[in-house]
Amino acid sequence: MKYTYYPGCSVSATANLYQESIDSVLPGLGIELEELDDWNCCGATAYMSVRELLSFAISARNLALAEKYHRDMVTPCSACYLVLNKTNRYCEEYPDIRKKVGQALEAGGLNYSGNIKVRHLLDVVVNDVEKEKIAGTVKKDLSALKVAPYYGCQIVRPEIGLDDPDDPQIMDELIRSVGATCVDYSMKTKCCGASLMGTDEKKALHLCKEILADAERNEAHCIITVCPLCQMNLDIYQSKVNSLFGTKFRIPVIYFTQLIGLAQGKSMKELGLGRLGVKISGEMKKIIEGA
Amino acid sequence: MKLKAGIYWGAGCGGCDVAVLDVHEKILLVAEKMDLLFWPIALDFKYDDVRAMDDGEFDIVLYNGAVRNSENEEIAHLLRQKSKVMVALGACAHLGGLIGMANFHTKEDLLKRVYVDSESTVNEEGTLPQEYWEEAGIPLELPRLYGTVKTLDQVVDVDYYIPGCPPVPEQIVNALVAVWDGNLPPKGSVIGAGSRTLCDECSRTKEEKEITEFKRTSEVITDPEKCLLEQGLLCLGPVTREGCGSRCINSNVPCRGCYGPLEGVPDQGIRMLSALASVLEPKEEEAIDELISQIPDPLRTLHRFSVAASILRRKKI
Amino acid sequence: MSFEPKIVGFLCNWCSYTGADLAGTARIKYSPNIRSIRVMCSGRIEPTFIMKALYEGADGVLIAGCHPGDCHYQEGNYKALRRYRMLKKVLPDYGIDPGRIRLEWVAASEGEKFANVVDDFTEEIRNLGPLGIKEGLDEMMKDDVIPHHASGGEKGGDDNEA
Amino acid sequence: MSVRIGVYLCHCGANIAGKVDIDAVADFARGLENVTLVKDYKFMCSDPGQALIQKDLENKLVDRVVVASCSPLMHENTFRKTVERGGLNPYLFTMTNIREQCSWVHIDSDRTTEKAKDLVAASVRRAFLLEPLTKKEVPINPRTLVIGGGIAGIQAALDLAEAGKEVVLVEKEPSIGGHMAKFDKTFPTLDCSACILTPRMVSVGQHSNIELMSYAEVEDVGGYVGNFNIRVRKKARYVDSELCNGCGACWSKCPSSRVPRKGNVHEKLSLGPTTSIYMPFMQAVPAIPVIDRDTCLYFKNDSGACGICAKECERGAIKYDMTDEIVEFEVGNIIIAAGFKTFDPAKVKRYGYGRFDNVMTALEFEVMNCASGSTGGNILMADGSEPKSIGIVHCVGSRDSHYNEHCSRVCCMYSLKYAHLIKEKTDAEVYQFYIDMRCFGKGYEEFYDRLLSEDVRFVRGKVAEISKVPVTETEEGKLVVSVEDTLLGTVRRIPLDMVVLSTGLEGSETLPEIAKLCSVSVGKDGFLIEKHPKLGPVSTATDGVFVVGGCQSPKDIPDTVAQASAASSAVLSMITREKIEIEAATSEVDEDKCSGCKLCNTLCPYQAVKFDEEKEVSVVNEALCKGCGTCVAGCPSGAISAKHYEDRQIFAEIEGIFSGGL
Repeated sequence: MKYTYYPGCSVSATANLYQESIDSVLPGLGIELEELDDWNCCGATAYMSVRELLSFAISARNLALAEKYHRDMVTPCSACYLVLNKTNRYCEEYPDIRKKVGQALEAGGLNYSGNIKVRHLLDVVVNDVEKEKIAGTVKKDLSALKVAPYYGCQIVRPEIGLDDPDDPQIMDELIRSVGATCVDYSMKTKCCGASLMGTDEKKALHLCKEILADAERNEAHCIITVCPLCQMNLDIYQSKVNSLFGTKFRIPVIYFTQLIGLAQGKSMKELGLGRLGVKISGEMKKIIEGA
Repeated sequence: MKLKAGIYWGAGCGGCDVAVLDVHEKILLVAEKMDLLFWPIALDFKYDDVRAMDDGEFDIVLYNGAVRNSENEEIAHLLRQKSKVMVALGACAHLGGLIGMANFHTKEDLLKRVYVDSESTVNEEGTLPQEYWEEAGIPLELPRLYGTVKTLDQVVDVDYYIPGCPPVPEQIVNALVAVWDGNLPPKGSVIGAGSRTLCDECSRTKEEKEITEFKRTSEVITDPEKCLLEQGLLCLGPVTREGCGSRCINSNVPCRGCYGPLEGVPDQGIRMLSALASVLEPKEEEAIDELISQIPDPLRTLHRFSVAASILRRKKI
Repeated sequence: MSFEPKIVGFLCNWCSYTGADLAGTARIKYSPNIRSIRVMCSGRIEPTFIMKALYEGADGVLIAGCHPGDCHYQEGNYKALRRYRMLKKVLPDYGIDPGRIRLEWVAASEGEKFANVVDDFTEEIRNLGPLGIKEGLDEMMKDDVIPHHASGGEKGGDDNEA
Repeated sequence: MSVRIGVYLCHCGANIAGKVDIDAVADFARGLENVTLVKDYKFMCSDPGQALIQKDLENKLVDRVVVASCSPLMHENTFRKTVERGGLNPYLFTMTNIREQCSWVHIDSDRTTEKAKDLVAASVRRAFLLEPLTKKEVPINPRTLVIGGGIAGIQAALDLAEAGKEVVLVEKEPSIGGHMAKFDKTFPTLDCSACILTPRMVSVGQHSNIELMSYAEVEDVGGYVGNFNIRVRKKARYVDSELCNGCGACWSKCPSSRVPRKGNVHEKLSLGPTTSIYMPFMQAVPAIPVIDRDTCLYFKNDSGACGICAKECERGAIKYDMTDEIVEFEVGNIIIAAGFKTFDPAKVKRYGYGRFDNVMTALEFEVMNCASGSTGGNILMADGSEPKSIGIVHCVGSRDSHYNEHCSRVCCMYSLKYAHLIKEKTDAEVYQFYIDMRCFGKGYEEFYDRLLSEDVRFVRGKVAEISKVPVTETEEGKLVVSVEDTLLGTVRRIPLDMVVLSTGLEGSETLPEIAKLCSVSVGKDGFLIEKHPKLGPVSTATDGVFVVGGCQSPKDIPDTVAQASAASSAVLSMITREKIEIEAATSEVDEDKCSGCKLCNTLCPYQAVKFDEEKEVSVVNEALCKGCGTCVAGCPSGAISAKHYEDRQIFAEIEGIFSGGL
């Protein structure tokens, strides 16, 4: 199975550990990614709220570039997934947006026809790869490992239709298919504050505190997520949450691809797990090494 | 005293005349009871012989073939004048038959197609047959080709109709027997056929109809037990008078409607259109249109034998 | 003066005829080119009626029934729709523009819609011009007679205008 | 004897004469074939106008009548009666609409007069071909079938039985009583539901005119108004109703249970005994237990392992080998009182029903409040402790474009009732989350005011989510309701011990099937469609079939009882008439022409034209036929004719329109 790969800016920079785990895990699952050449930033949700039309044009450029591959485009990042899908949808529903975006792209010698489907990496791993295939690659027994699936608020938006907006199960299934235990995590779709962390840190920290508190209450050893921004907010700022609210959270926040890697017996280093804000230690470390 | 009978061949294929011969040995019964005084295909009598007869001298005249040119019409009038009972024999005289299909075209198109465009013809100058021509002082005449094919009863008053293409030989004999026995149904009725449609005679099992697809005979191996319409074949049995013995249906081919409609049905083709459309399964417009598009040429299939007798009679040019 | 088309309407008793009456009670004016015949259900309207109307001199035929789902007899209008679609398919073979027949769903409360449909349809038929099936037929068959020289020369085709 | 047609033109004051030249039309009509008399009058529908026609008929001047005036929908019946009084068959008369579809709607009077002439010519030609018809009459069977034994069915059955008419009441549950039997109190009077319902149930059980078939379902409805033949399947109870006296020995010793053993208080809620052989509730009518096959040990994989109830029963009433019983009978009318079902809140994932304990539906809360219920009427949490704070969420599944758009009318009131019960039985805080308080009935608003004074906390806002995630200590272990309080303008998080979801009302599961059997239709909202929402709320488009109560639309008990009595009075009026006139203008098959192609059978939604196996032709059942004519237009052999709307009559009208008076 071959897809056009749209990495997005965070995966190639701050969240390169996500990329490392993708590179090490996906080939084993038969997923081949060919990076979209000359891709540009998708504008993310922030820019969309400032200059919508310009943001559509920028993200449509990627879609136009992807047309020559004639196949689905996959992105690991929730923000890119949301923005690229929204571009396709708005161009289809609002002819004048499409016309203006078309004019903009023509200036760059490109043509946007909107026939490229944009999918999230999680969707491809869970829906395109048979469960048995994933289970087949598992070498370590992680049944003792309790994992909290954190979807974030972007990939389960109703209009995209990837999964049930209130009670998604797609990542819960993945956890079970790699043999780990999935906890009943009520906060799985609550917002982590995203870019609010930069503008009103106190509010964002409060949101992150709730997400971490529910994980701790369910005795989860770690939280897995699909979005570089959620991972950063929950992992890097965990110490700030502790100092602000007096909590003592020590919950590692890793990517779902890293969990698969761990189950496949890959080394922490190879999966980029060495560079986490909250290191893997204590009981979780014992389980992983002991399995 | 022997009855005087005459058979004429108008615009038709001659199949009806052959049908008369097909009565085999019963022709002797006919010959015993009747003197055939006029039968251009079989006996050498001339028009003038008929003109010389008294009015109403023929006890019965069987006129087969439609009225397609001036000669057909002239002789139709002549025979009407000379006969007591005039019978329209066969689908062409009764409904216009296959000849009637010409009503979907203009006279000019037909002549051009036959005498100029037909594949095996070389006719650069495009010469067409003329009604009147003199060659070396000798007048040559051809009857005038009409622009519209007419049924016999659109030209003369017809006493009875024997339907079918061709009519079943026995039915012709039954009709003749009925004439010389004198017990004839009211004037203008169809004889030599049933009073119900083919479904009555047809032995296939019939269930409630709901058509989801149309097929052509070549596309389906039909179940000999089941009604053909229910198998997606456009069978005109429900709208066609019985009497032919289901010759087509019994050989797994849908009825084409040659025996014509029942009493009180003014237009066979449009009546079948109404019945057929009513039992199409889809309810939305697009799905209905898609289903209808599966019939290659609905109007000419429904009006194969009866366009000349339909309400509109011909294509509006 | 401009051609005044003659339109025959077949209205179903429960919805479209009542709707037409409502246009009356509301005194909504519309073109007088339509003459309507009341039937109990649009399912009662046979294509034969439509052909008969076209033959007798109608330039356009309007069929009106209840909106799908509202039929007083539950499904009559679906049959009307199916017959209408098939008739529309075959009319061109008769040399008749399918635009000359039109099916409209008119509810008992849609007096205004009925008036608009009649006006709109009248204009449409006015553009299509007169149909004149009967005259056309007589015109077409005018020269279908026995030619004067066919039988012995003097007796001509003109005296047997049967 | 030739036909003599009389044409009567109406001026209708200036309504017609103002635009149509009546005299011109009259002269024109005199010239029409077979027209022997033409008259015009200012108001044909007035008594003197009608007298004109009646006198001409009595003097035998005419034997067909054409009235050119207003729409037949207006006065066709009036003039039919006039013609009948004149001694002529009422169907030898036809109307020409030269007002609503002529004088009122056109501007140019010449062209309007031309149109009037064409229409009169059409009517005259139609009149020439009219045939006399007689209205058929069909006897009405005085027995009535009532489907559904809730309060609606009970009320209708009692009304009819009290009037001395036989009733068959079919109820699919083991006992009648419907939803009302599950209530503790009823709003707004707080009457004890059992106290006001049980007497009526008992009188149904004992009434000589009511044959009660409980634990039974209607399987087939054939025939037509006045003569429906019904087939009912009486499911096997495994208890012989003749022998059993309801002593209870059997369920007192029954070892297995029909409610989950280890479940918490809310999961084990039930009214009657929880054993596998059980009585639905103590005041059940008929007071006969029934065996729940799924949990009964005897029937479990047919082991026959147990048999205790049979041993315990001195009267030998327990019979394991009982089988379903099929009963067939005839009735004249059918009253459908199939009731409603409540919305399944599990669909609204955000409310956590089925995922969190202590989130319960309204019906479960009702059962918990019943004194004869498993909690003895005490309001308890799932773990059995007493709740300190309870929330009641309105409009769950109602007034919501994702689920049901309709308002279920009763939830606001029963929610108020719950608040009162909670305040009365416990000292818990009560929150009501509502969009609008709809207290429309008699005494309803007063009940609402009373609750306001019992310091129930009303929060106007639609509840967004119920979650278990505490943010503050006070939310620890609680159900946290997050709701936007539209009056305060803020989003609030309210921690509660228990939440009751006031679920809306929907048509019951069996409704679509019952609708199909009785050939009535189900609307988009899932309820049965009445003949007319305002003027025919309990009758339906199918004569002889009535709909009452929750199956027609959500309603409270007073409206349900009112509808039940309305339907029973309509049925009584049919029964007392003993006969019912059947539409005369139905279809008719000419059996000499019909060739049995069965094409027409598919076309009739009323199954009025059916293939007759002996005659091998299709036959029209005149009583079922509504006269729509769809089969007539579809019959390929032209064997079916539509009386009063025959093909030749319509052809004549078409020819008349274009005859221009020739």
